[in-house]
Amino acid sequence: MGNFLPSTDAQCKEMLNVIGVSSVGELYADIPRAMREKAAEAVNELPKGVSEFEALDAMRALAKKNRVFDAIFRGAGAYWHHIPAVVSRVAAKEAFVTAYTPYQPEISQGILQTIFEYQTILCELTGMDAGNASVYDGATAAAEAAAMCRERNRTLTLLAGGLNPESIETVRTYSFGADAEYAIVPNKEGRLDLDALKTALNTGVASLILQSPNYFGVVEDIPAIAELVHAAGAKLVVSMNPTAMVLLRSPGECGADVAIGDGQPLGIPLSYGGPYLGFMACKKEMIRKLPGRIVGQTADAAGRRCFVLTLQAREQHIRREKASSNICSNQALCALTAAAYCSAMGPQGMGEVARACYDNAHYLAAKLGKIKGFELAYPGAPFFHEFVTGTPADLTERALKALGEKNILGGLPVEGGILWCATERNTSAQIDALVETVKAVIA
Amino acid sequence: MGNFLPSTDAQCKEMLNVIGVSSVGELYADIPRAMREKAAEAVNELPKGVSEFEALDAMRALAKKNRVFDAIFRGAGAYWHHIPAVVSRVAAKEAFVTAYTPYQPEISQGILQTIFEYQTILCELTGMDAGNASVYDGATAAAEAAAMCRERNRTLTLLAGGLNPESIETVRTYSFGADAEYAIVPNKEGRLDLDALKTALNTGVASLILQSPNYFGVVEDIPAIAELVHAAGAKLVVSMNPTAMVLLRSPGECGADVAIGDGQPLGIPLSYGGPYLGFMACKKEMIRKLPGRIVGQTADAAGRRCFVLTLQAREQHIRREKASSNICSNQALCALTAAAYCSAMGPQGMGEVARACYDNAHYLAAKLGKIKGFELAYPGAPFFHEFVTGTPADLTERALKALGEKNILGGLPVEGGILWCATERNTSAQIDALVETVKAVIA
Amino acid sequence: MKLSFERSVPGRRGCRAPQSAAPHAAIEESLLRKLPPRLPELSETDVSRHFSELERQVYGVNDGFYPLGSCTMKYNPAVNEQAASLEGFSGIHPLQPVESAQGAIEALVRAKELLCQLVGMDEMTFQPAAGAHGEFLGLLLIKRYHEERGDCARKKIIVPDSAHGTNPATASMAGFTVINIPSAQDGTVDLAALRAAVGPDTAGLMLTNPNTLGIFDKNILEITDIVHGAGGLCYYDGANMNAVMGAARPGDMGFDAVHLNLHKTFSTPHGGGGPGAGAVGCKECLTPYLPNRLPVRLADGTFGYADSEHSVGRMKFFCGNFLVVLRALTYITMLGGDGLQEASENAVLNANYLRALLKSELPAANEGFCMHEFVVSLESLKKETGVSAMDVAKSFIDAGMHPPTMYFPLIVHEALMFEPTETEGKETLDAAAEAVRNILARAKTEPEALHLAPVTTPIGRPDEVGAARNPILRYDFTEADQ
Amino acid sequence: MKLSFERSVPGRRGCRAPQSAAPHAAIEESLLRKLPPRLPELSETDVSRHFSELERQVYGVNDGFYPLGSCTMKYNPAVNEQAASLEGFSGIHPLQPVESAQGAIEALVRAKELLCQLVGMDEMTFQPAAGAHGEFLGLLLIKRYHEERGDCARKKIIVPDSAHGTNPATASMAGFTVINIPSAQDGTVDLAALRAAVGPDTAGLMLTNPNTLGIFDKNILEITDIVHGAGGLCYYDGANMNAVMGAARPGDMGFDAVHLNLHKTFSTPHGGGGPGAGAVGCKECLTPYLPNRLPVRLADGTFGYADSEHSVGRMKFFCGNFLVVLRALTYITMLGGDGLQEASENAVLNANYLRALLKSELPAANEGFCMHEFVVSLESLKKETGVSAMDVAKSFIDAGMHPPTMYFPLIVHEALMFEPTETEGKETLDAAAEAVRNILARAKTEPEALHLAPVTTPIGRPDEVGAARNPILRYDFTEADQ
Ligand SMILES: Cc1ncc(COP(=O)(O)O)c(C=O)c1O
Ligand SMILES: Cc1ncc(COP(=O)(O)O)c(C=O)c1O
Repeated sequence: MGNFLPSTDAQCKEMLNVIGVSSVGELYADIPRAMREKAAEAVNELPKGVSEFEALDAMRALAKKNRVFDAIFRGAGAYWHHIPAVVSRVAAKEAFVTAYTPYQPEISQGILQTIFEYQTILCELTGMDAGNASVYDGATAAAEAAAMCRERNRTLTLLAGGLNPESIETVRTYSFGADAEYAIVPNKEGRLDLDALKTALNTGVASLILQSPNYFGVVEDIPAIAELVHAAGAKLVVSMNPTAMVLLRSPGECGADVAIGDGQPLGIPLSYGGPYLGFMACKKEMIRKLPGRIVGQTADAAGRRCFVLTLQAREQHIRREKASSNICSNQALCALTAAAYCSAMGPQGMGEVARACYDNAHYLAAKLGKIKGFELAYPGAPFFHEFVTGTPADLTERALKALGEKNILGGLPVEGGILWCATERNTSAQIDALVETVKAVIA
Repeated sequence: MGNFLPSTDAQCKEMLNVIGVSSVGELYADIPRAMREKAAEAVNELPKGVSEFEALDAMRALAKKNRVFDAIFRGAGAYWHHIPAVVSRVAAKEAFVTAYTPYQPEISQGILQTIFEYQTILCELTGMDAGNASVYDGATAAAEAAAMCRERNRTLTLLAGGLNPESIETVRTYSFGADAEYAIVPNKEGRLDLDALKTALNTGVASLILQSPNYFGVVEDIPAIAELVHAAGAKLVVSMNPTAMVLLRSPGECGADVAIGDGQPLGIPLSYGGPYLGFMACKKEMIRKLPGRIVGQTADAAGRRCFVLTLQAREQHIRREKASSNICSNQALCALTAAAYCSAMGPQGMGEVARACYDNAHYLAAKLGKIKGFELAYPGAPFFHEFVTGTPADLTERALKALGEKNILGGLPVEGGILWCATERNTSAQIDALVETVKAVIA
Repeated sequence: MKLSFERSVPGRRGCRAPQSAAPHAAIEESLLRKLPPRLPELSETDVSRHFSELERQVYGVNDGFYPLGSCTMKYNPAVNEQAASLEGFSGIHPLQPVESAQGAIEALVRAKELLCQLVGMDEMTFQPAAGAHGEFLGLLLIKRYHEERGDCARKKIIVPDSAHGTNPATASMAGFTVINIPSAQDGTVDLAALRAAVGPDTAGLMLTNPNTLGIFDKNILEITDIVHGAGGLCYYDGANMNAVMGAARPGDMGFDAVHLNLHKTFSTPHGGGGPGAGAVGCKECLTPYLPNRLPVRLADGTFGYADSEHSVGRMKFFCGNFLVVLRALTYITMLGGDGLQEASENAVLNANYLRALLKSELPAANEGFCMHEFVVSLESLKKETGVSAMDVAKSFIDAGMHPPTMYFPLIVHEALMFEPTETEGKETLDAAAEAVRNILARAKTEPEALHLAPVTTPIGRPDEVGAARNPILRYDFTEADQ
Repeated sequence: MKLSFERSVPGRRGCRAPQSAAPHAAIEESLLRKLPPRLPELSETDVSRHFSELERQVYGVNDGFYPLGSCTMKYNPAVNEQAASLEGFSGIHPLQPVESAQGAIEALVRAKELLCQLVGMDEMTFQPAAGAHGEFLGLLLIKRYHEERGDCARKKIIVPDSAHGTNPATASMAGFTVINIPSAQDGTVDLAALRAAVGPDTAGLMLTNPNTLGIFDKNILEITDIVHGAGGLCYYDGANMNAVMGAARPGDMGFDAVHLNLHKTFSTPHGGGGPGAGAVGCKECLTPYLPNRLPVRLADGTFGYADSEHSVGRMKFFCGNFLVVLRALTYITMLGGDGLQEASENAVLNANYLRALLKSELPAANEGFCMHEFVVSLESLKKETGVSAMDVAKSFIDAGMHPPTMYFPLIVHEALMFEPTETEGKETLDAAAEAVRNILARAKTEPEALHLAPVTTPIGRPDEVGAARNPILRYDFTEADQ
């Protein structure tokens, strides 16, 4: 069924003839008969094929069962940004979409060069020396970073309390695999507790994974933390939202050894959580510890500049059980999308986006903060485009419900309140509507 | 404003230097000062530019003010078909979208070949010898056909009463331009009145423009009409829905001299009426009278097959006031879309669509026809996928309103009833829902 | 490359239609098609590859510089396409009730209000599908105007010899006699010739300003005065509006009707030759004759359509090329009045810059500055070296760019017409000038080589004469059977 | 071609952000970035052209045959992309309330039910983002299983030497010791070696069947029995599932867990290297350990998520690569059980046909029939002519096709691995065979020429050794300043 089997019956017959069998069944002779019959029965019980139109209609019906909010004030790892139309068009170009990993550089320069450009952009944003071609997402980037920082005698990974809880869970899962230890350094007033950090740092610590702005929106004092971590001989991994990097000091400027994060804000739609883009960049010294695909510049025999997958000696297809990571397929098209986004926006456009996020979030915080029950949880702490109001649970529920009725997705309920987010898409009209709605709930 | 002026201020200054002026204003020196000031004032009163996001949002807001029906049972010149995804993707390929008329064949073979393929497909569907690269739509195709059939002593155009009324109006407008006469041959019981035709045919008649299936859905007896028309020395122009051509005898098979129509059903979205695709094809003898762009096959000096715009001696850029038509820009991308549609569906797929249209419409007619007030207006007359029920005006209004409440777009109110249409997209569940709703109105 | 018919495999099938659950209905045998159409039989894989291969043989604006004069091949914002593909626009039926299409009609009304303001007209229709179609409507308006006033002797339309071919062709289609008047030495309208041409038989004048030489006719008010003085009306071919947004309004120049090529000035893509849209605006005197189904803002704030019993009639189905208008509206909304003005200014700047770069090598067809485009003549090059405008244009292809328009306007010999548009950066213009310089240098040293250009394309120059002499307009299936 | 940074013009600007109407908020100076990132400064025209030029230097499935073994480069229906771009899917937030995402969760549940049935598993998660990620989860399930049973000595994972590199790499990542076992002469698992390898320290076996040689291991039930008998579990690398849909279910082969590469078998596009999705299915014994946020059908007919306190934990953010799963669901819905079975049958047919065509020229690495792919060895060609598998692969490019996979699996010398997939027509396979024949003929007459292939591409073979020795991993801006 479907229009994806080009061979006609006549052609199939010819082909079988050339092979020297009379039916496809003969080709399956190695499969035990009972096993084949069972499999055939099983597919028989699946729904039959339908036309493209019917399949699409079924998907449309599912899509309609989801609510597309008119305004989204929720972040927590997934951000509602405008995606320039040219970016979507670039990312939909058929050859980009249908090619695979550029194993054959002669017919893949377009993809290789894009990744090289992406790596460069990533270095510029993070202030690092080298980046890889992507890992699955921000959470696995954290787990991979933990792994790349471990050394023979330093195996403990410290996780900042402000790290996205899903990242923490992911590092925990990977650590279970690696039989490695991890410990959480708690927060104090929304930021990493430096005293607790000092206590936690010992000679067994491989790295600290810090998020800034952290999960609660607060900008951490990365330089101070870097000093402590480095003094203890450990590595500092900083996870940062790429939009924030345009405005705030980059991980590199702040002394991080590895910068990681999720590139979703760079032109990738919300998509109910995926596919997104895990990015990783590091200082020169750590390049050969980076996992994943890496593209490098070289030349052909005629001296023409070109690009190839490089440093493959780190990878699974060469090193097998000794590889630095098992990653193979990654998020290449998302990396291409991010490169296109940064190219289409340019430094000015991205600066404007960052600034609008900052201003809108602060406007929202100022307005919300004045409402009883919506006071800022960490007043005075610097934040970028997310912040927490210390809202009690019952009020949280009522406020979010009231907003939902206006087709506004409010902030995320977290421990101790609501985690709000505003981006350049949240117009002040939307913010005002939100604030009015919340006020009405209180009244 | 907007990101479409690449020159930076510094570059502009350099450029002005090279030109030898100090401001762009000097370049406008030929424009009378008062005129310039008035124009500047006028643009000043226009809204200021906004970001892409805001512009798109404004368009989204407009789009939301339109109602997208869950099911459409209205045709009358615009048909609700499924468009294979691959067709939309092909039609969105950037070079196809952004190139212009292939004046430079060496870098336009992709477009030229597509049109050549389109012309061939058109000939196959219509049963004709040659087609042009498109005219604006089905209505202007009728007007152009009337013009191409006129001869020195034969200038009267007969229009069948079953021709789409908007086509009739268009021919009338063009005739006003050409200072040419036209006359309408009335229908009888939903089909062309052959006696009236006989009466109307005289030595001054240039052509009869006949639509079949006609506006009321009824299949005309084209061979019989062709005989009469030809006997009178006139030409027969047949307008036919391309979907119907796959199932029913083609204009060519029926003896038409010119076949025309609108190609919208071939993969072009409803789009509130446009852009659509006017097609024109004719017998060999009339090729040099065809208006519009035509692509022909030829070869380069090395003997490689290639394609070019040809027979340009008919056209405005060569012949100016003596040209056969003034058409310049046409509906090229729609022609490409139609070619992609026919290629993606193939003869089998198109046959299935035609058959599903036929079956669904007959199912609908059978069910509706049994409801009081919804009896078929032309019982026994053969039809394809449209038909008229002889519904009184007040009942029409109530039925359409009730359907609207179920988000179903019912048939079009026409003189004497409702003109219904069903396509392959109208599932029997939709048809049953329609019938139930109508029944409820009656009850 | 292969034609789709040559890729076809008998019995291979493409997209399936949904099976109808309705019972199979009978069809009278005599109505049935006898010969099935020989459409290509392809899989979706084949279709994807076929059109990918075809696209790779097309040069679009996305591939580089496209200075095709008179065609305004500006870069079209990608967002236009997104707006046009919103289901609320692409999925609605032209005959659905007005209440259910308020957004669509509002879009038309907004576009018309903005554009009327921009060009100084009172009313506008979007029914015409292209510039030429708009011209036709414009002349019908003029025809009806005179007719309704009983002024029936006005059968002549004056057209300067620099006009685009559609102008005279349109005048003929509208039943007028075309009076061609020669241009003055400097390329503008020869006022004396115009005065001599007008009279009681003058229905009107068709003019584009800036004209096809890229010159803004500084006598424009006098020109329109002369025509009006003789009782004629003035029609503005707006194809060159990209030069003068915010700088001059046709309405203020004295024109009574105008068409705008939305696919040129207002940035809707050209689609390999269309679809476009030829919005027609007019002054109040012509408003009653506009086509029916005129989108209007109603007193109650909703939107609807208005008819007039004086209308010249319908130009085509429904409301014109709606999605093209929508793209234009998106563009205008994004740019705003200020952005449109800047666009024109930069178009003029770019054209003058390129012209200045080329000045020493290529004599421009006229003195002074140009507007958004300019014409050069290669007549002396041709005489000296035998290298023609065509040769130079084809060599441009080998330099990786789309050639300028060749041999237009007809009044300039060996003409090349460059229209860089505002969306090109300085470096592109520099590269183009460099390419021209190289070509001209080669013209002197190896003229024969240029006769063979282009050499970097999949095919060389096609035999166009042969194509017209022995037209092959469709695939010949019998060929394949041999 | 130029890098975006080389196209950049200082001060040129791209897309604008909406200006915030909110008041400008103060920022502490010390928080501010000091050095602005040197991103490319481009206009939208530049962006469009840059990526158009880049796309023209990519060979995709839309350009022709792509028999890259082990990667299942089938044609991906365009409708998948349409479904994934519906706003109801692409525009929803992963943390929006379950009630407002019923369609999304239903999609996940449907996909899981269909796929479980197809592979004979009891439960499935879509959290892993790719095959390797799925393998990792699979081994963690096994690890937790043994742990929870207090069976803590099971630290070894058996992997045949024909396995994909991700298998051993994954086993290491999951904290296991890898026991590589050699394949039997015929490429299948050496039962004796397996028996020797298993024991009380065996955590499990990782196997793909058909294996990377394209052979269905007919002893599969014995194999899984041996492992189970020793107390280990069996993990199925489902990357080769495209061979056996409707013909054999991993569950019936005795496997306890499986990952499916949705981007291979289930037709979601490869995106130049990703994103994919590595759905992991398992038998009931492992279900409690699956990641939390498991999409489930609730008793009241609605959809939600289930957690388990035994879960090994989360693999990544949210619910995995949701839009990839959605594409797979679209595909499965369209094809249906019958279509999936036909797809596998045709994949097997195509592979055997191409193999048969090549048989006389190229010794297949094994006897008998193959499944959806096959491996040939060019060892003797290399010896005779000096022409390597690499040379032949690169020559394939000059014939207009994507090369097969080279030098994999590692156990075959000078290996080329062909996987034609079911979406190719006979004529494509014929052309590929013809191309191979021509290349082999040239290998005998002009071997040196093949060392230089490809010659029809914008670049020749890059210096990969130099690239790794002296890594240049980002653009050097100082270069440009010189
Ligand atoms: C000056 C001028 N007038 C009229 C036209 C005709 O416009 P269209 O091609 O849209 O019919 C053109 C387009 O080529 C033109 O350049
Ligand atoms: C046999 C086999 N196993 C596992 C994998 C890994 O899958 P992925 O690339 O999705 O991580 C691959 C893909 O290359 C494969 O071919």
